[in-house]
Amino acid sequence: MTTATAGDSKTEVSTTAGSTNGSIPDGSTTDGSIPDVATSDGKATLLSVENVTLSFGGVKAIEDISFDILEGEIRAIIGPNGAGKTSMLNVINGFYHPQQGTITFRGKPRRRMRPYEAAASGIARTFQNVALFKGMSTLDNVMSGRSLKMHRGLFWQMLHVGPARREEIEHRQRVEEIIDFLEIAHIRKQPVGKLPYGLQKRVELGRAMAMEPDLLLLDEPMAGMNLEEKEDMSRYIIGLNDEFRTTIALIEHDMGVVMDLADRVVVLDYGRKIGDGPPEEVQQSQQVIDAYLGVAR
Amino acid sequence: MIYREAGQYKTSYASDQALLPIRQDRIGLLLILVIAFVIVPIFGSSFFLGSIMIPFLVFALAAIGLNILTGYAGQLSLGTGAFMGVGAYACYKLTSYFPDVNIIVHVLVSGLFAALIGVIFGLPSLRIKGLYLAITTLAAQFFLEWCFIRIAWLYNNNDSGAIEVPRRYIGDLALTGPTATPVTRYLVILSLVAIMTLVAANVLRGRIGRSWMMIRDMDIAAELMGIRPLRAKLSAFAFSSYYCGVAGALMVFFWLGSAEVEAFDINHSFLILFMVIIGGMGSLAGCFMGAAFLWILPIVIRFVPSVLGIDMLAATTEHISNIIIGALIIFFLIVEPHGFARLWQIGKEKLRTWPFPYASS
Amino acid sequence: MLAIVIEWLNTLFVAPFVDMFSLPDFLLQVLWEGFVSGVLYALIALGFVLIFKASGVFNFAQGIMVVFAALVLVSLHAMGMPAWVALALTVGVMGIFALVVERVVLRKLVNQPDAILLMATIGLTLVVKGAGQLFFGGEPKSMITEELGLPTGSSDWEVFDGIVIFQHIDIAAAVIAILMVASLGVFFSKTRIGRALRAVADDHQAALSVGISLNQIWAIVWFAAGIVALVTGIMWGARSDVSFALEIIALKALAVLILGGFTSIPGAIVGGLLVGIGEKLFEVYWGPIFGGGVEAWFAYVLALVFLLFRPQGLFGERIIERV
Amino acid sequence: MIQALPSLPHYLLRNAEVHGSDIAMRHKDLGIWREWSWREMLGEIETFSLGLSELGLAAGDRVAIVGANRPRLYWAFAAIQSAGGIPVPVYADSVAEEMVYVLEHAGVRMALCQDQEQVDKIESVRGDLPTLETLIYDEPRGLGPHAPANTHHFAHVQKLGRQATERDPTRGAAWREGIDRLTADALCVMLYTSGTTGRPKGVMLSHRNLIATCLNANAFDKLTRAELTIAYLPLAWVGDHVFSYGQSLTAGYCVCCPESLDTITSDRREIAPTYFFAPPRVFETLLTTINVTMEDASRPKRAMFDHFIEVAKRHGEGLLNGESRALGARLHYRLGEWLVYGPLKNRLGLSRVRVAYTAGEAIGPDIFRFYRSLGINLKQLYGQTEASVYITAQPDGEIDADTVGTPSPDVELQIADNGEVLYRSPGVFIGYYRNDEATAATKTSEGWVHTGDAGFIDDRGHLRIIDRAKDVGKLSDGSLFPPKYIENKLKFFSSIKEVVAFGDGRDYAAAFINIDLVAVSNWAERNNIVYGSYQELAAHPDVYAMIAAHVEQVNRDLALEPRVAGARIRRFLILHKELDADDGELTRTQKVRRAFIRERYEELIEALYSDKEEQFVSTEVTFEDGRKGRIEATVSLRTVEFEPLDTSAADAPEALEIAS
Repeated sequence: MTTATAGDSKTEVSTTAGSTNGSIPDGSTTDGSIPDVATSDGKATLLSVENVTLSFGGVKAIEDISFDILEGEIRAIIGPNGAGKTSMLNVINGFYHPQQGTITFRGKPRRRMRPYEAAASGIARTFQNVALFKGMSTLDNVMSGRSLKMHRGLFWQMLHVGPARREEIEHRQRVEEIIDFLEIAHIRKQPVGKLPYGLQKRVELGRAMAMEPDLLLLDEPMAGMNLEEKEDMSRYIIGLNDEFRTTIALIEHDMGVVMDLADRVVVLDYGRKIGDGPPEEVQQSQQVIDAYLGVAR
Repeated sequence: MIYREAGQYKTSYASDQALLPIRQDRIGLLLILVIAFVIVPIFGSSFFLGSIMIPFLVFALAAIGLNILTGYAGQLSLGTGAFMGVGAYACYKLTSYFPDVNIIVHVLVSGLFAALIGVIFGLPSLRIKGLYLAITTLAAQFFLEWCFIRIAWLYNNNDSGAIEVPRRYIGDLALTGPTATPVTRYLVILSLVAIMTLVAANVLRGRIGRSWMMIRDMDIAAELMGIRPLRAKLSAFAFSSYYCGVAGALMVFFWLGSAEVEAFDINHSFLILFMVIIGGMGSLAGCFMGAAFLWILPIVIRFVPSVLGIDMLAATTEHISNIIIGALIIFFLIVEPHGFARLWQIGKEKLRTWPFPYASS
Repeated sequence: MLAIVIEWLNTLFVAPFVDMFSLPDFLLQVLWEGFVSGVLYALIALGFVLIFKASGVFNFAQGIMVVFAALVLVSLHAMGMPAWVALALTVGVMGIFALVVERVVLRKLVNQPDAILLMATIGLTLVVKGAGQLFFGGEPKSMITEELGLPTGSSDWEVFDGIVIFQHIDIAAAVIAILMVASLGVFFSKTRIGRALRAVADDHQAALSVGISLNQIWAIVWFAAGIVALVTGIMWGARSDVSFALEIIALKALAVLILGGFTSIPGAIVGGLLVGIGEKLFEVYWGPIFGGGVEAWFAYVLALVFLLFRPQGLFGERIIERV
Repeated sequence: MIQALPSLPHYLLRNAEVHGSDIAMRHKDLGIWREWSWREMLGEIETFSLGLSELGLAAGDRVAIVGANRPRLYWAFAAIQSAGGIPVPVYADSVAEEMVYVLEHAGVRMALCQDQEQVDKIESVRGDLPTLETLIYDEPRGLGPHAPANTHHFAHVQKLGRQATERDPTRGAAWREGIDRLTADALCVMLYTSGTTGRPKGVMLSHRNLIATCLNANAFDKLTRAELTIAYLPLAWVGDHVFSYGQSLTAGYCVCCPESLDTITSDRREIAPTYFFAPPRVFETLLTTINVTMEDASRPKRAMFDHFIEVAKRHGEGLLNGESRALGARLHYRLGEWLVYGPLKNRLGLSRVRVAYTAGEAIGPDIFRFYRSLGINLKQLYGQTEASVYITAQPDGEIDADTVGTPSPDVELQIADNGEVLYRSPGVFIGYYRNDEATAATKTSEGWVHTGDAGFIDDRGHLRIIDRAKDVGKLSDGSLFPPKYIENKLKFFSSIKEVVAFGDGRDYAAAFINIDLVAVSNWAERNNIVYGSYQELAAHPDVYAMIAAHVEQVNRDLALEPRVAGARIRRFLILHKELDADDGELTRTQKVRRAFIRERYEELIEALYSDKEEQFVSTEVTFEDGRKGRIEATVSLRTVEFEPLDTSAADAPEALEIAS
């Protein structure tokens, strides 16, 4: 049960940080006094980010940020452009390697991790500007999400009989369920390149779902969508969260959406954390408001 | 129009994922196979078999090899010729050491050596992308060419510096060497190519093939989906080089009969590349179309003058065909950058939706 | 066992250097030879860079353009024209060539992926090659060096109680190359068009704002590249002769570009020299160990090794991947 | 007539026994067509049926079935009937209020819903449904963690059934005995007619009703178990109930359920049904899409297409009716078959159709002929829920655009003095559920049923329907005014989607016109007419001009028919909004709710009978998401000129007299 204890300790550390940041808009001090919503219900910490700093050639993209994500919650990361939100995701799934700080996922701390290792450990992700495999059909794109779950070797693949075939079909079944869930059956066999933006976003979500991740990172899942599409997307995200019990961390600009979806919100500004807590609480924070209105720079 | 898909429904994923889900396609392929395996050997003149069909098949196979790497895995390669060479020399050494083992086995094994070399020169692909990668493959090309010349052991130290294909039999049927008939050689190659094409198709539609295309389309996303770039790329290099290697071995043993380093020079690398481009990146059918086009067109051009009764130096026609092919490549890139395969695809789509101009629903 | 290892280490890493310094004059000679061929590589690479900078096209045809230009010059002269007229005409031909390429190929392929454009230039290579062979025949020709008033003969330089031979044409080549690079530098920084070209390299809109259409710019750079090719052809021809074999050698420019980076003129020069000198040294001092002929691949392997450590080239800037 | 079994479940048992391994049902689910043989299907139905009993379903209990065409919903019919219950299919797209009326009126104890949407809908009105105890759903999505109280998944109910049999193995046998106890006259199903006026009525049909008509229909069109149909029409509609359930059971053929409504076309193509039913509307829209798509075809192809369609017009129907044609013509048509008709039918998924029916509305002669000329055996029938569909149908070879055929087997016809059509047949319903006076009003003591349609039998013995009997009115000058007749003539123009004609007791006939957005917007595109919204398009002068031309055309036709010549249209207007079921302007089966519209648009009607050039109107509308809002518009009106009739024509309508 080392992981569990580890997890707990992490919870404590990060949430105290969270709480203080939530209430006192300073962000650096750490007095573990006021326990906040995060710990009050007994959810275990899935991932915790501690004092992470990331910089490109001297330019600090992220500066000493700590927060945590609890199992089964929807965690929003918000902040004005250039706040370092996407960089944060890139750090979490190992695309960037922070100069300082540690990331603890499922109780296992790690420093440097290749993206595919992150994927293998159960972190999936969608992208701000859709990153689908343009040359493939919707079906194949979602199928590609199963890559980690398929193991048949070259030999069987070459013959495409027996195990390989069976495996392919098993996974097709699962993928079809996702396609059904996202209501993209009618574009199943179409190459994704030609699809309208909204649908592409949906396919990308499907691809991430296919990985059956423990933690799903969504980078502006609703960017550039019209109201109706946003509502659909929210529906899927919620469904995903409470039917598949998937933990979700999402970056979103539309405050309305965040309020509806998120259990807790982290606010970044210029690479620093300026708020952390339940949406309504965060909304009150003066510093957050300033950041959004571009005051106090 | 010829496509009548009404009433063709799939009741299992197996049938839905079949290589040719549409009945008419299956029939078409069957026809082609019958023609290739029965009609051609019976009616084909030895010139037609030996100088058109056999080379065509060899190049088609090599093109498949290159297409797997470039068209499916997105790794540009200018070293195809050299990898073919590896296969050829490997096969030559194998059959000199183990003359009693069936030559076809040797051909298939020699591919493995090509694969190995391919992997070695594929290693840099982890860090190097796109045009830059071309240089590594060029390095392979020239380095290997150099080896083929300098390492006399490869051609059993004979003075000609060429590899002479020995006589090899199955039972008392001559497979290789001067006594082997075009028909036999054609049928051997055809069978191998047919099987290997099927294998390639299978791999490409499975997990591994998908991982290649993922790397090709968006390597970053692929990595975040859990694909190990190195493994994916190297497997592509290995697989591709294997095909090139086998093609090379077939080229020497079942077509040329003897070969020197020139048979594997950079120009051949380019020829195969053109075949892939004109045929269509990322399409197996395209490999055959490209190979047919680029191999048969020059022959046709060579014949045109004599048909028109103009006497013209072989060299001249050579040059003219160069110009024409070059022009055609440009033309194709302008009208349809994705080659014959795409043209065929478009045509097929038209036929499927006929009389409608597109699928209205 | 150990003895053998030491033996090998010796032959690979000690003996060659011993040889070098045992015959310093010979070393100088080798270096000079390398330098000169390096200059020529640099010139070819220069052609690549010009076009790549301005149009993002990787012009595979640069090598064949060199051959073509030289052939045109030689053949025109062979028709009995005075050298200078022939030269002028050749320049004209290269101009027309540039226009045709722009009209017939580039304009049709605007905003296609780079790979496609590369393929197109490969196709172009075939056409030019075929045409060249058709009109001028495949066999090698000798360059009209004297007629062009280029120096011939050689002068010796006595040093380290030996002599180093300098072919005058080589010196001329070096000088002209330097002049050309200089003038290009001026052209790029001082003239309006030059600045426009630089702008295009950054983004196409900028160029339009300067008031020159992309098409014009392409035509211009291709013309410029044509001139460079002509000069290269003359120099190369003067040293050896004018033949299509050059086309393959021109591929080495690829290696040069890898070293120097695709967009940097100084890079092209340095890269060219590195390759030229490097391969001469390697051929002379290490070649024998491998049985000679290593020039054929040294450049590429060098580039390859280099790439592994610095994928963006000597002067290219670091690429930070974003998601 | 073949010896009939007493009940539909009996046929299920028979099929499972006689050809148990044949495919009974297909459903495109998760990308492929799942199949159930009759034997498997019987198994599914049995376990579900037993499960229902476990949940306390008793004989005579009503069970609502709400949702799209899904195998499980069809199985539910048999399962409920076998358990002695009465299935009550309900239109899935009806809004909560409509649904609550039906469920309440039928007093259902259980409801089977397709998915969360339906469950939620019913939950929202559960307060008004005291009798409703249990909900069952087919698709668990969105219901998993938080399904409301005593709501079960279909599979769970089946599990209950299986457990029951495990506990007590005799249950299976008992279940079959239960089926054997079903009698022919037992109530089989209750179908609520979406009455064009007033509340829906629950039509009670016995097993005998359905079996008799189904067997007759099968015999009439020689339907065997080799047929293949695709089920896509509302479950609650008698047509679907008969085609996809009754006839499938009795003839033993396979029914295929599409993946969803937006994939219907491709699904139809994949299945290529041999027996196909569609209301005229479907054939219309299909033809419109064909024409619209062909607009974009290359010139030569288009020319070729038009040419062969012409050829088909000339010879197609003749050949289909088995008339002889010159060899040249036959070859020409063959070529067309190869180049155009075949591929076209292939795209439409109609290549294997043996019998296709259309009914419910009059179909445009051109549309009707178009499909027949392609070699599709499209026929018309005339039917009613009260008759378990078949009243008349067109026998092969006697097909004609403007009749509805001869009386179906065992059906007697009679034309009342007022021109109303009456019939008597084994299919005649038991009565309306809990609505005796309505029953009495419709069904005479001798078992004759009032269709409410006016019509007459032509010299070839074919029935012609001109209009709803009660709607046939008179203009103030006494000349006959059959609105539907006029409306249909107008609706045959592809650019006109819906028409409401007025004139009873007025000085002249006038009409509301609804343009067909697809067709007109396309037309607008070609004539580069710019418009921002449906409203703008509808109000556009050019559109008015086009419609006016159509109206004049219709007037010319009417002028040729003495009986109705008086009813030529003098004034019309184009409505600013589409008539919509959600606004109560249409019925769920897309029929016009005349009375409702009359009051809703009163000021417009008055304007039609004034000499106003335009009229302001403001109407409340319901959007897809159920929100309400108002749209306002100033609708302009047009007067159409036509020369007066020569007096001889304008006398009383004799046709109706002839008929009676």
